Amino acid sequence: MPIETAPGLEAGVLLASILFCLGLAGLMMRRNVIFMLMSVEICTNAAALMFVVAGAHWGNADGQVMFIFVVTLAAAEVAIALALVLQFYHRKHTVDIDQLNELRG
Amino acid sequence: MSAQELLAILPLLIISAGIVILLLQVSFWRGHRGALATTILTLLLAIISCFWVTGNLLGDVSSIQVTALLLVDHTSLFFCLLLFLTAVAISIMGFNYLRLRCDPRGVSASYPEEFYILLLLAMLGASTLIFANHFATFFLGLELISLALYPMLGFAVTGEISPKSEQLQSLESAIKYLILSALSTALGLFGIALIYSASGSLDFNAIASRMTELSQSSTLFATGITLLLISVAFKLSLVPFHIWTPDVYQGAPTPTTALIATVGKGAVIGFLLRFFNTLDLFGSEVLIDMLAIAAIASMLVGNLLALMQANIKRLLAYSSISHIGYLIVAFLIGKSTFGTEAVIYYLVAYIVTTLGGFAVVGLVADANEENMLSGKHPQEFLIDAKNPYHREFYRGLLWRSPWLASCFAAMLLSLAGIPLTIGFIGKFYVFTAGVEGQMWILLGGVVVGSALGLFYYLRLLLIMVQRNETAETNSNGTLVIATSGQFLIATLTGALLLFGIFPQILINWINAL
Amino acid sequence: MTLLAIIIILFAGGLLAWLAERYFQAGGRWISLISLLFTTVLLTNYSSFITSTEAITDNTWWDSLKIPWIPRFGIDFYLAIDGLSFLMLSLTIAMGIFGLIMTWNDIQFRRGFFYFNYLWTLAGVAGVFTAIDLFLFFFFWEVMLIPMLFLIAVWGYERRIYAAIKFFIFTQASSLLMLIAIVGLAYIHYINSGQLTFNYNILLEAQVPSDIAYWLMLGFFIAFIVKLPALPFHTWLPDAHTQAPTAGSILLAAILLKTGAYGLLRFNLPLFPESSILFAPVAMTIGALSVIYGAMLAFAQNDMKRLVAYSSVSHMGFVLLGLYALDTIAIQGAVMQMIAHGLSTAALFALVGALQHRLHTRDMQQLGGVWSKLPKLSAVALFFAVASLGLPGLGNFVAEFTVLVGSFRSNHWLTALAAIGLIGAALYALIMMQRVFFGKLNKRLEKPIQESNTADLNVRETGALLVVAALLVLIGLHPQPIFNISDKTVQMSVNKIESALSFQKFPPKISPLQVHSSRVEPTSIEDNTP
Amino acid sequence: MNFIFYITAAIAVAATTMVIFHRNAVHALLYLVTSLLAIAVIFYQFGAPLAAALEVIIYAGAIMVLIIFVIMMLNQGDSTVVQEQAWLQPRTWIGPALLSALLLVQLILLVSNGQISSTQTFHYIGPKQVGIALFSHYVLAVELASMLLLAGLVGAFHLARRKKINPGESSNAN
Amino acid sequence: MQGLLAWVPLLPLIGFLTLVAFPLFNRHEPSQRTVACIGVGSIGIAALFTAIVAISVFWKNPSEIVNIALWQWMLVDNLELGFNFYIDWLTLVMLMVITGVGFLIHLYSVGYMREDADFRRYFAYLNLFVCAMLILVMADNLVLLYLGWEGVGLCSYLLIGFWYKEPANGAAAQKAFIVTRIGDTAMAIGLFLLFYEFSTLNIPQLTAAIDGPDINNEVVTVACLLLLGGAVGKSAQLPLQTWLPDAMAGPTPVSALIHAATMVTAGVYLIARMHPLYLLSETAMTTVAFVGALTLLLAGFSAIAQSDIKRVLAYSTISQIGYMFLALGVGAWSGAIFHLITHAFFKALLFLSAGSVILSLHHEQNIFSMGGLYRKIPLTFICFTIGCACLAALPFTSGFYSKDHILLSAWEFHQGINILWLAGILGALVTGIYSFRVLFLVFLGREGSASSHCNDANTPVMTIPLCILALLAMIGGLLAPPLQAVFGSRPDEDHSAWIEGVAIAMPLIGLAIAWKLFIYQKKSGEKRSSIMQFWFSGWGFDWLYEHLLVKPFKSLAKINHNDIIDNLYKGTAALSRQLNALLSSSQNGQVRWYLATFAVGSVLFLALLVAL
Repeated sequence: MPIETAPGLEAGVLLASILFCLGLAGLMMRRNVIFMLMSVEICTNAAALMFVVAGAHWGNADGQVMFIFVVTLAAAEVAIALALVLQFYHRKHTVDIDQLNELRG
Repeated sequence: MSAQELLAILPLLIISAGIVILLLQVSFWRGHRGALATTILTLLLAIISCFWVTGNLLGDVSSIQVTALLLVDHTSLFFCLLLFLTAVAISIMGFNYLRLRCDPRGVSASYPEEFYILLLLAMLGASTLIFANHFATFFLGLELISLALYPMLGFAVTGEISPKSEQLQSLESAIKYLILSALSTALGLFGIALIYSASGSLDFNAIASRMTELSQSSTLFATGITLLLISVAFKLSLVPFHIWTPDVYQGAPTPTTALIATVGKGAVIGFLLRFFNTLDLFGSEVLIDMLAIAAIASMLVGNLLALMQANIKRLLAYSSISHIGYLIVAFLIGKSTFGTEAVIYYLVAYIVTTLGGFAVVGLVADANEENMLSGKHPQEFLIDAKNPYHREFYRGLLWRSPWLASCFAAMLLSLAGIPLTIGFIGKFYVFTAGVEGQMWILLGGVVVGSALGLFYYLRLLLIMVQRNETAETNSNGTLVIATSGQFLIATLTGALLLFGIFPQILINWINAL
Repeated sequence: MTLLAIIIILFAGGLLAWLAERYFQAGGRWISLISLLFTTVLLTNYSSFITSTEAITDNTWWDSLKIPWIPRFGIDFYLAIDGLSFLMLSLTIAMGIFGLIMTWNDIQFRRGFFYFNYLWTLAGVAGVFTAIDLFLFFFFWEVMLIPMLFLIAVWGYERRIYAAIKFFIFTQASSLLMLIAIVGLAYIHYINSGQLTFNYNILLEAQVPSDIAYWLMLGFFIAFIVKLPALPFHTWLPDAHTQAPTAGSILLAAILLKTGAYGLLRFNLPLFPESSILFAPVAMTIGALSVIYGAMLAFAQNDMKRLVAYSSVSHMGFVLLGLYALDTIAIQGAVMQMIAHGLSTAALFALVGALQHRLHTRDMQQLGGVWSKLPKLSAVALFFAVASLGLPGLGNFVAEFTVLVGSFRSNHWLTALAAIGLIGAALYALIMMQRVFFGKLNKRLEKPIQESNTADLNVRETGALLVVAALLVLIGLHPQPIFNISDKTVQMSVNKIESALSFQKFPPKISPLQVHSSRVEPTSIEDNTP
Repeated sequence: MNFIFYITAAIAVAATTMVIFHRNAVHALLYLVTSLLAIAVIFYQFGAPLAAALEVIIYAGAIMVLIIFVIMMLNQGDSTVVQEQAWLQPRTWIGPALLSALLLVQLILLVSNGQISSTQTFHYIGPKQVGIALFSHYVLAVELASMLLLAGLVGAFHLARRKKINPGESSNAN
Repeated sequence: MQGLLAWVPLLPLIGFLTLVAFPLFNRHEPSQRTVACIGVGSIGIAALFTAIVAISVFWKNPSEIVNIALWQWMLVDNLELGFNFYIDWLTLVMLMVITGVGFLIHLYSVGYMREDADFRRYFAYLNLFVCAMLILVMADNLVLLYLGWEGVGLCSYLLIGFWYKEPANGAAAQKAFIVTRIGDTAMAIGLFLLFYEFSTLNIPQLTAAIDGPDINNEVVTVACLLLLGGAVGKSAQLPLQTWLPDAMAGPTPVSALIHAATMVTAGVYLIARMHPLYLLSETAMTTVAFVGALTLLLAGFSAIAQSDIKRVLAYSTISQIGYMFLALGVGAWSGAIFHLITHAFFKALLFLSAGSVILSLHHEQNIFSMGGLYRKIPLTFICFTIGCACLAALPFTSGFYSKDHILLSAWEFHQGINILWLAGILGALVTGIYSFRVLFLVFLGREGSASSHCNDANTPVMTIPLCILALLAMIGGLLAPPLQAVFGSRPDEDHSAWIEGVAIAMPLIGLAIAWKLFIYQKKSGEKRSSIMQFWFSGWGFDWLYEHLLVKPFKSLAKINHNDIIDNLYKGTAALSRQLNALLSSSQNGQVRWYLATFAVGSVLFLALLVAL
């Protein structure tokens, strides 16, 4: 069932790109690990958005299926990430990612 | 999905079943040895099933398509076999590592058994990735490896038995890898989405059928491929996406390091071979140029970084960067069977050697740890010579533990590509491939890189044969390595020498499978 | 089979020596000596070829052994021996025995491992001199380096690690270029003929487009002149020589350097005659400059071993000059120089080693007036110093003279330049004699001499040195047998070059298209093995 | 319809910008939820109601809540805002922002070069179609996704665990 | 009978080997008597053999040529060299001089060296020298000649530096070897050129080859000049003469044998041997003549200024060899050889006498410390006087005949007064001055500081050779060898009497001047006028070479002591280390930086895509 007058694929791609880049920017500029995780989610979400838009464009379900997988991944990843963040906070009593620089050189 | 299709993915099924069984086993009866046994059994069964599936691939049936998602063929089965064998080795390394650091009774809340579950999960991901013929399975396989790796990298965090510094480093490596890998995944996903936008399909075959149209019509597709390539390059730690490698390798428990360095890369290479072959991307000059630049940069930067490195795990990490660079040279000649053969041979060489290297490093550290736990030596990490991951710890090792040191020397020589070792034959393949492709600049890069590489391999090698100048350093004493570890190292060294001196055996296998 | 047996005995002897250390300390050197003597006995199998060089059939090789090794690449384990190989092999074993005897008591630390490395170096070199499959050649080329590396790095002097790594990186990096060239040659032959092989005999006939051949030739050339060593790749040599233990220096100088020269003669000239002709002026210039430069630097040194090392650079420059004169006499001279230099320099290193063993220094500023205390050693040193400066009647003279006579026919000025090196040789040899052996006894030496009750050369050392001296005299006065033995190999190279020259003069008509089709069409190396 | 798309897109971008620049974690998270809701609306517009629903339920619902949970567990107090202020100086964010902008420009350049016209029609793909695809075509992938979740579970289980008897350390961990 | 000739060089060699190998079989040093027997005996027998052959074979037939082929030395391509001997009258003359004079000097050495601990080493070297010298003169090809040529150079080096504990001796020895080596190298290049041109280095073949029709004269000239380079080096002629005065650091019998009688005349022999070649090139001949003329004058003047008795003799040797070169240059081949022989006699006599003086004065060599010694060592005085007379070519001495021959040839060469002849005449005057100067200063006049403790150190083994040599020096003029077969005979011409007169008068004038100037000279000698100082330093050649060649070379060597080329590699290594440091600093452990590099990498890859 085609939907009329929907915004173009290009618009979707643009939006996803903008969101992705915002996520990337957030990832690079925030020192708080929680914020970084949020930024990662923004990036992942941007990719997910692309899938759905492209799926709609081509009219097949693959896009949404991939969306579901991406969401699954995001959930599992966040679970592990948060567990690590907790351990990090317990040991270092900070959420500053810059404190995590013992390994270098 | 027919029975034939199901049987074709028997290795996957066996691994999955193994995971479930192990999960149940652990929930009812925790036991380190038991978990190890189940793991190894699962892996062995999977290996046997690989052979069995190969046996089915006779005559005109050279590959079996399992739904649209997976494709089983000779090359991928060989990769599977290789990685499963690697997993067996890693589980042995893991056993020795966990034996000392996890409390079997769980008093300090560190159970070793999860390691094996995660290992099998990673193997499932790896084999999925290898069989992948569809972006969904590619993505799931890749992420399965990553998700299993995060906790494995941070495995030492829980429990208080492992040394404090190890715990923190493990945590750090896990967080670093997680954040960077998540970004790379997102980028890769974005790339896949772009490819999907351009082609309307996630199936490699379907995309391949539209290739000519796609590559001419839009840059959307090319952008997607590039982003995907970046993501893959990250996993392969090609320069400039290599930067996580040393930190993660250093901080992680050594078996995990071995896993990430071998399985993590081997599976991706396997995927890349299939992906490039199916989509016939070797014709795309831009991609080839990108890979070539990344390869040269990897060889040079990897070796330059390793030059003055004193921490052996970091050193191996840097060297693995450069080795993947060499491998890409063989990869670039692409389509021909020779290219594939060269890539596989080099990969085998790389895996055997890297595994051996990390096995020695890990087992030496374990032996040292055991000495410390039994109170033979006080815990002093401040002195380099007391840090089991530091170069100085290996000073005069040949005189203290001749066999161990000889094996390690063989590994180092193999890494440096010296004859009598498998690394030499691998390098020979790279050179032959480079000559065949007439990629002189890349070959120049290989030569320069190898020359740089010699410096640090040799320095480590020569430190092992140095006489002890002072009695102080002598106190490290003899290192006694667990029997399973000895067996592992001996096997790897044996393979390294066997395939180095009689490469035809391995070549026959590669071509037969 | 004899060839294989020689190599296997050396490898096995090395392993045995290592293992024997556990049971009895002195086992290693006896096992080494026995293995070496055994190989000597095996070598006498070929005596019939020496005496009747003319009578053999047109088969170039005296003996060969071919076992398939890696059929995938058409690589065989293919050993063969001809006159040149025989000479080099004899030199290898002779100098192996010499080094062993001269340093009989020198090694205290981990003797077994030392002799393991010692024999493995020799085995590798023996392989290099007999391998006829290019891949196998490269294989041995590398194999000989590792034990040498250990010899330097474990038993060397102060800066051993630095020297060992430098030595290894130089030779290894350059040999990778050779590997590329070898593969390139085999690949081009494969494209042309569809047969993938690394067999030297077959590759001799390979048709290589001339500009590609030039690059391939350069690949070989660089690998070989690094080993030789010639300007500007010589700088590893002084360090390696200086830091190596005496036995290591002997092996390095007497044998390992020769592999480079051997490679040039065996591979570079016959495989790429046209390119060699084109390249000859450059190579000769390098050779002549090496002669002069090496001599000058030898003169400037304070370290005795460094002096001898730089003299090697100078001497090997003659080899390069002679080989690339592309003239029978000059090439024969180069072969002779390989042998003569092997003998004289090995003895000099042995003497420096003996001196250092007794006086604990090899710095010439700390030495002086040794003659009065160690007259025998000094007299022998005088002999070899004089040999090294090319005194007629000794082997080096015959070699240098024939090289120069021959090269003069191809290039007057470069030869004249190289001849100036003869003055340089006199300078450094005499300055060494003057600073070390003549003059008043250095005050710094009085203490060590009194303390250690320093003895002059003992019977073992004297015997070994005198045998080498006698050999040098023999070569100097009656070099003809050696010329005869190597004649066939040299003729083969020269014939190749001459036919290439005549080809250049009267080129067959080739359409311009063919001439420029130097970029070969890529073809994949398919697996043809069953 | 396009109008609504642009509005929601603008909201999503604005909310996301707020996320990355906001100093209070909880506020930022709320902005993120806003952004996700806006994207859900876009999904709906593109004829993907299932995706829209999942976006709201799983992303905005489950994942964000998980993060809020952790923020609360860490319970760093008001000092965090000040700290974030100190961490987020223009000096630190200008570089990453420029870099991201550069990437964006490149992406736009490459993507808008494409030949895909903006007037193309879109198709409605309902939950049914997705469900059929999931359990026919993608059944193996679904199984693998379950393994993915298992990995997440095992990993989180292992990593989050702490010493049982731990009198010295903070008790708010569990 | 001819086979005996092969033993002639072999005997000294055996002597040498026996002496050298002695400690191998015997723990103790051999007694002096044994050593002397071996050392002197071997030469003695060689001399005997030479005499036998000379009388039995050559006496009867002056154009006799003996070829002795020992073994094939080298046969490569067309380079064919045998270890063969070629003996004609020229060789025979040399053989007799070498073995004869050599034997006498060996004998003398037994006495002279009797107190030296290194007796055995001395005789070993000396025997080796004789062997090499014999090979030099007997060689039938130029390479074998070169063998002997270098061999004598080596022995000269060893014997000059015989007393090695004195660093100055070593330096002198080194100088001698290296300076001659420069000449030798020129000669070697000459050999290469000859081989290149004629495809043979065999002397008879070579002389046969140059009879051919199309001979490239330029090549011959260059080859001759290169050979001359060798001759000049070995015979201490300009410009390579500087080593000989310093070579006097060796024991005096050595100076007599090597640096007066035999080795230094090898250059003369070489040119005489190669005379067919030189005849083809006028340039070469002229060069030889002028080198000789110039050298004889320069060295003669230098001799006047010397204060060391041996240095005087050394300069006189240079000067006399200059005469021989002059003779060669004007084509008076037999004249040159004749002078060579007589010079060998009288110069050996002079040196041995000087040696006896030195020994008697306990190694005092400064002539200003001597004086009035004729009473204390009369025999030596007589011998020395005879020697000086010969040297100055007083009439009826052997030197007179030979020198006269040379002067006449020089006169003939250009048919009249010419520079060469004038130089010879002036040289004769100078010779007279310096030879009598040293005679007067040493033996006559007031006693010097060292004269007081003079003991006659002569033993019979020393006096016998002295006497024989004195006799030979007196009658040597009658022994003109029949060399026509070798050089071809030239018609004798009548000369105006005044030429002879001038030749006779010059030494006498010299004698008078010497008497006038030196007989009552104060025994200081330390203060010299600037011209004397200049002469004393040998016309500043040493200074010139020191600053022109030695110092630049040394400083160059010193600058490049650490091998500049190595810096290339050191630089590469340093660069690698720098890059390593740079790259390592990129691995700073900061996650946000890592993310940034990731972004940069992505940007770069995409940029590649955009660009392509």
